[in-house]
Amino acid sequence: MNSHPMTLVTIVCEKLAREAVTRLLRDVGAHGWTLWEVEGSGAQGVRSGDIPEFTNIRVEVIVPPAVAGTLLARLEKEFFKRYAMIAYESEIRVIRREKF
Amino acid sequence: MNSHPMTLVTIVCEKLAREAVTRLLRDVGAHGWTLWEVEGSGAQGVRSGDIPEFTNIRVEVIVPPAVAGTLLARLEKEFFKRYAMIAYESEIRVIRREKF
Amino acid sequence: MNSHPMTLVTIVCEKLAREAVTRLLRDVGAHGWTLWEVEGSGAQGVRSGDIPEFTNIRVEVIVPPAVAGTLLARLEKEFFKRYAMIAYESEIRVIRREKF
Amino acid sequence: MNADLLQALQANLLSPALLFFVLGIVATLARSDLKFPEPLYITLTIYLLTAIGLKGGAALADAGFARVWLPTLAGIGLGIVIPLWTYAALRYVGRLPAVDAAAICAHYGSVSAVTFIAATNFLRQIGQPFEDYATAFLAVMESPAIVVGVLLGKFALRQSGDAAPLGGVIRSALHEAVFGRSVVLLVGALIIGVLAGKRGLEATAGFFVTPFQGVLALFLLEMGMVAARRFADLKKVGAFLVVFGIVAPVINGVGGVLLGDAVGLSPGGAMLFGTLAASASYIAAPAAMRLALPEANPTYYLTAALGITFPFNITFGLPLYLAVAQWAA
Amino acid sequence: MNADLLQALQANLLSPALLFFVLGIVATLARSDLKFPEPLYITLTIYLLTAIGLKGGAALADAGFARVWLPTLAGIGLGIVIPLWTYAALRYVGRLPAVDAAAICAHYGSVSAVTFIAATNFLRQIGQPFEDYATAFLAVMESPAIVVGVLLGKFALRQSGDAAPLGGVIRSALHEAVFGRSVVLLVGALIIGVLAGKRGLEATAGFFVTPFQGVLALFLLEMGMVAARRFADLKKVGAFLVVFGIVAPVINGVGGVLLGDAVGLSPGGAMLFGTLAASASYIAAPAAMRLALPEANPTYYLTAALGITFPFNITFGLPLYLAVAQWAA
Amino acid sequence: MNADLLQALQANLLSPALLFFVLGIVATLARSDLKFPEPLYITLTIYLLTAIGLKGGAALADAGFARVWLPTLAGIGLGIVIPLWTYAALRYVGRLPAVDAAAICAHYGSVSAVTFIAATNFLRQIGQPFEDYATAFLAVMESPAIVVGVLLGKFALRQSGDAAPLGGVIRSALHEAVFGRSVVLLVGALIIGVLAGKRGLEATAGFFVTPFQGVLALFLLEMGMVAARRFADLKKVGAFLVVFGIVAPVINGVGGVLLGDAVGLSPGGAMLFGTLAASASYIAAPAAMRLALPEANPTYYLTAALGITFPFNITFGLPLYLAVAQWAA
Ligand SMILES: Nc1ncnc2c1ncn2[C@@H]1O[C@H](COP(=O)(O)O)[C@@H](O)[C@H]1O
Ligand SMILES: Nc1ncnc2c1ncn2[C@@H]1O[C@H](COP(=O)(O)O)[C@@H](O)[C@H]1O
Ligand SMILES: Nc1ncnc2c1ncn2[C@@H]1O[C@H](COP(=O)(O)O)[C@@H](O)[C@H]1O
Ligand code: NA
Ligand code: NA
Ligand code: NA
Repeated sequence: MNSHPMTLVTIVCEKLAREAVTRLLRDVGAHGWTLWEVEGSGAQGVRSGDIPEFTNIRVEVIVPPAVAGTLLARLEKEFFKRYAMIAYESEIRVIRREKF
Repeated sequence: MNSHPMTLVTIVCEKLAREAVTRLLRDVGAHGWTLWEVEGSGAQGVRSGDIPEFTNIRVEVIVPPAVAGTLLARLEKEFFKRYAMIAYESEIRVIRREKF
Repeated sequence: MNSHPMTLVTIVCEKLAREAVTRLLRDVGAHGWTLWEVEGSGAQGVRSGDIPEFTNIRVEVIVPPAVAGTLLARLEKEFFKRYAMIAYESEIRVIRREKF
Repeated sequence: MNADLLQALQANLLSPALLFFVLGIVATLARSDLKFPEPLYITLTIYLLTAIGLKGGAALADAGFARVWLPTLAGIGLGIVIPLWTYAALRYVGRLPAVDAAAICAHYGSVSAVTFIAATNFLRQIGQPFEDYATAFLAVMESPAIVVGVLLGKFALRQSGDAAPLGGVIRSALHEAVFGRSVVLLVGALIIGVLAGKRGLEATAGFFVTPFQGVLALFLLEMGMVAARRFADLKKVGAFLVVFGIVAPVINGVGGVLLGDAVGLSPGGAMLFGTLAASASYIAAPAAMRLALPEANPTYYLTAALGITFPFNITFGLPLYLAVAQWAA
Repeated sequence: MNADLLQALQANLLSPALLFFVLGIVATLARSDLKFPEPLYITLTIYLLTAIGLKGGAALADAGFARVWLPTLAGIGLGIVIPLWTYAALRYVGRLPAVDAAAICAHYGSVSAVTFIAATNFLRQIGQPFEDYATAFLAVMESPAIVVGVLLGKFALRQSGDAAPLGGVIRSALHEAVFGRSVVLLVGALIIGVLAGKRGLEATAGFFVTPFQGVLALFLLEMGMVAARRFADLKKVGAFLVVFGIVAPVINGVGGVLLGDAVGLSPGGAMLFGTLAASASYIAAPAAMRLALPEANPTYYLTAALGITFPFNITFGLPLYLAVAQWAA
Repeated sequence: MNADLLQALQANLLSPALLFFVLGIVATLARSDLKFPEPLYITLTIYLLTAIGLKGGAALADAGFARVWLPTLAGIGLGIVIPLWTYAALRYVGRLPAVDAAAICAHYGSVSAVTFIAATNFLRQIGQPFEDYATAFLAVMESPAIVVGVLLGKFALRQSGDAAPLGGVIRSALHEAVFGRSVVLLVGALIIGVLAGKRGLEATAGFFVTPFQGVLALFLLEMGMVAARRFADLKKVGAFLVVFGIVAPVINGVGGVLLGDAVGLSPGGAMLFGTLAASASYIAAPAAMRLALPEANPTYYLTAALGITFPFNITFGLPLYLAVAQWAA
């Protein structure tokens, strides 16, 4: 069994940005994503997770390193000043390189 | 304080595979796991998270590197063609090496 | 676009420890956190996630490496023997270094 | 009869429950962001199953087992015969892979509680009496077909060389069929209904009876969304399965009605019996298949059961089965 | 009238619904760990919207469209006029950035279903009759102001050099305004109410009518917590917006009552009409703004709508609008 | 009395609520995949607490405080005495570590709202009248024992050298005891009941009264599963705690009944008073202990309160306490 390096990009943002974020993921060519609701606290206050206006989502997407770069650059340019949001990348290893 | 390298294996799969997956974790000798429900989109379509048939779970398990290898190999051999699923490994550092 | 190394500390613990943990995060100087509920299995049995007494939370906090050290040290000293809990750190890369 | 059928059809299609189902379909096709959270779906399921279980149990205690054993046996018989003939049709007419045919036939042999509930709702609405203990048939017809389907699938896999140990899988499928959440809730509530009797039901009627029809309407809103999401997969499953998803319930439904009539049920009861035969499981069966036959492609059985047969049954099927039952009586 | 107003105020403030709202505020200010899970919030929203939709639809079928078209048109008119004048006030008196003024005015031109429901609850409690089909006004007044607000905001952004293509954004805001979950539920249930009529409503009344007032009380407990959490942001939004959050609903409310009276509504109906005008959306509008005007700061509009106007309306506003309606009649 | 006891026992064990509790136990022991989502559990808790609070408050307004202050004081007294004697028993007979004894005694001195509700349900079922304002005793008995337990535990930790500052911990335990979600809901609803009175209760009765018994049944299904999951830990906690989990409630229950009788309650009211004394908290107390005494092992107190005492009380305890109350009267 061989595992291959790939990049995991994680986005935590307000739920109301959901459509904009998943559209962006499609745009940059991601083959899938995983998403769930979370509570959070940050520069823009506590997001308590009890009504949709004050809930965050956490989106994870596995992409080749180059795509990760594009994705983060577009997040920085188009999203960071508009939405309550953080994003980061980390190195992971997957089995089926061709899937991502 | 010393922290020790360990491997985190993450599995995202359809909820109906839950029993099969946790049984496998026991089999390969993991001492614990953490699990929650997520939505997802991938090769096998959108999993909308509103009814159990169309929900994903995300399972995380911390194991020594060797166990991670076995686990991923068995996932590839026995699970990947049967279930909607992805799995990957990443490096983390823990405090209590003996716990995992 | 430049991304900067930062440390992600992940804590999985019983929900009833929530206040104690978020207070500690404030104490060590974290600027934010992300949190959600999970099920788990570990040395202290299965935590089934159906009533608050038997639910876990998973807390993620992004901090500079030095703060991560302090945080883990205090978790080890003050929390590990009192609560059902695990904690680990991993390396990530963020865009806005100054935010964390 | 024709005029009756039309009238019944209209009464069904203009009931709040059906209209909410249509609203769910429309919302999904219009890409609305409306979505039920999973805990709400699970709560509604728990409510509906315990409510019909309780009512059925109290009716069962009233009727006595003497009047119930024959149709119950007939129901179990259907649960064995339906998967066998549908397997043959799927395999040899539809040319589906054996394991997929096995998984699908388990769904059609098993039953859909929500379809059954919609049927009782429909009968109540048009004032057609029926045996309240019919819930007992629902309870016994959930599992047999699942076991038959798993056995068919496992034998097929054997022949194609997959020598997985049969015992364990059968045991876990049986466990799922007997202790899966829908069976536990339904059978458990049925037994509670028998033990607590009419008095117990009355004490809890403000929760399990009064709001029942409204809760069903809300649930069908969600089911409309779930069904409509499968529409996108209709192309993937092919024309045969689409046709099968309508023809099979009609055959099973008419056969079920006639059998129900033969074992002595009233027209309303025979109609419910036929509805059970016509309905395809989409809770217990998919769970059991993912456990015991993960090789089968879920797109096939979920799309057929949820995207075709369920909508067909609750719109056109119900009035049709009633018309047959009234004609047979 | 003065004594009446006091009495009405007392009846409102001592109703279980209002007291639960206050309990929610107290719990939050006392830092209790009480919290509603989001699925419960969503469930309550779904329930309240479908329930008033159904009732309103059945009443609409009863009243006939002839009696409804004029006030409906008037409602749409308000949905266009209110955002225009409030935009001007926010921009030129309050000196808010154009995009924030646009986002806020959309909230005040649109409507809050929960405020409307609290108003019907209040009228029912004090025995004041009203037109049940008023829900139709609620339905048509949700969207126009959102479209106006987005247009105002986009033109402002244009002038400040942001040349994003307008078409796509308008289209998605329109889609949100027409197929957003609150509109789909309300309009869908309204149509179902029209189609299923009184008989359909009766069948499901055990769920959609009987428990309604209690569910509202529980929901207001949650809304009290949500509103109180915004109190911390009152300082951030500045004195002007705090004053605006009380003065704007009074002006809109009184104007709405008079317009309602002018188009022929009963005092109860005119009061509901005024309440709609006075209320500020906090479900549909924020969602549309985050989609179409993400540059606007949500702290402004959420704090104003949820933290000031909503509490003001359901405590002091309702009796006030009724007093005006009774005086005008 | 013996025949009465048997009859009462049977009425209790065959009520839907109890049967659902047993179903929950069976489902868990049979390893069914049935599970309530946490939001449903929280929703049911919120509902049950507000519903009994409202009813109790309305009854309180009716009865007047003159009739309530004496039993209320007696209840607070019990909340102080019970943790003291149970601490001594656990520490010196059971030889448990001091901090564990302190945590457990807090649970037994505090009260279980669900046990109380099951008791009112039982009395209503067998037609035994009782003081509806007994909910007020439930409200005041939740917190005192928690404070006593935390103090005992902290003194013990001090002596063993842990010199954590006491003030902060006491303050946060007090805060939890007064503003924890169960206390806020119960006391809040009680006050709302007093303020809104009978008229307010009637307006919301379709939600807070009509479905109440059925909701309780559903909740006990979940509680059966929760309790049964603790059975696996019975071995871990040792024989002493198992015996304690049955003997302590019997002693507290009988003592409570006699005290209730002495302060002038009717047999039904004295039985409820005894049930409160007998019951062990499993919502407020565990939360407070994890906050203020995290050194105590939760397996001990959760297993004793949830796995032993709760099932014992709602099955055999209730009829027993009633029998004592009838004998004492
Ligand atoms: N340092 C951090 N660690 C973990 N999550 C964070 C951190 N800062 C912000 N977040 C998450 O990102 C969301 C948006 O952040 P912000 O825009 O800073 O309010 C917050 O609600 C948190 O969920
Ligand atoms: N590239 C990806 N990034 C993140 N999650 C993914 C990705 N691809 C698939 N997934 C997750 O894995 C699940 C199963 O994937 P699949 O088998 O491709 O349908 C999906 O529902 C997603 O939750
Ligand atoms: N090896 C592991 N991998 C992933 N999660 C774990 C592991 N061990 C423990 N956990 C999580 O940490 C929680 C507390 O662990 P414990 O204190 O060992 O019971 C468990 O309920 C799990 O959610
Ligand atoms: Na069938
Ligand atoms: Na308005
Ligand atoms: Na007690």
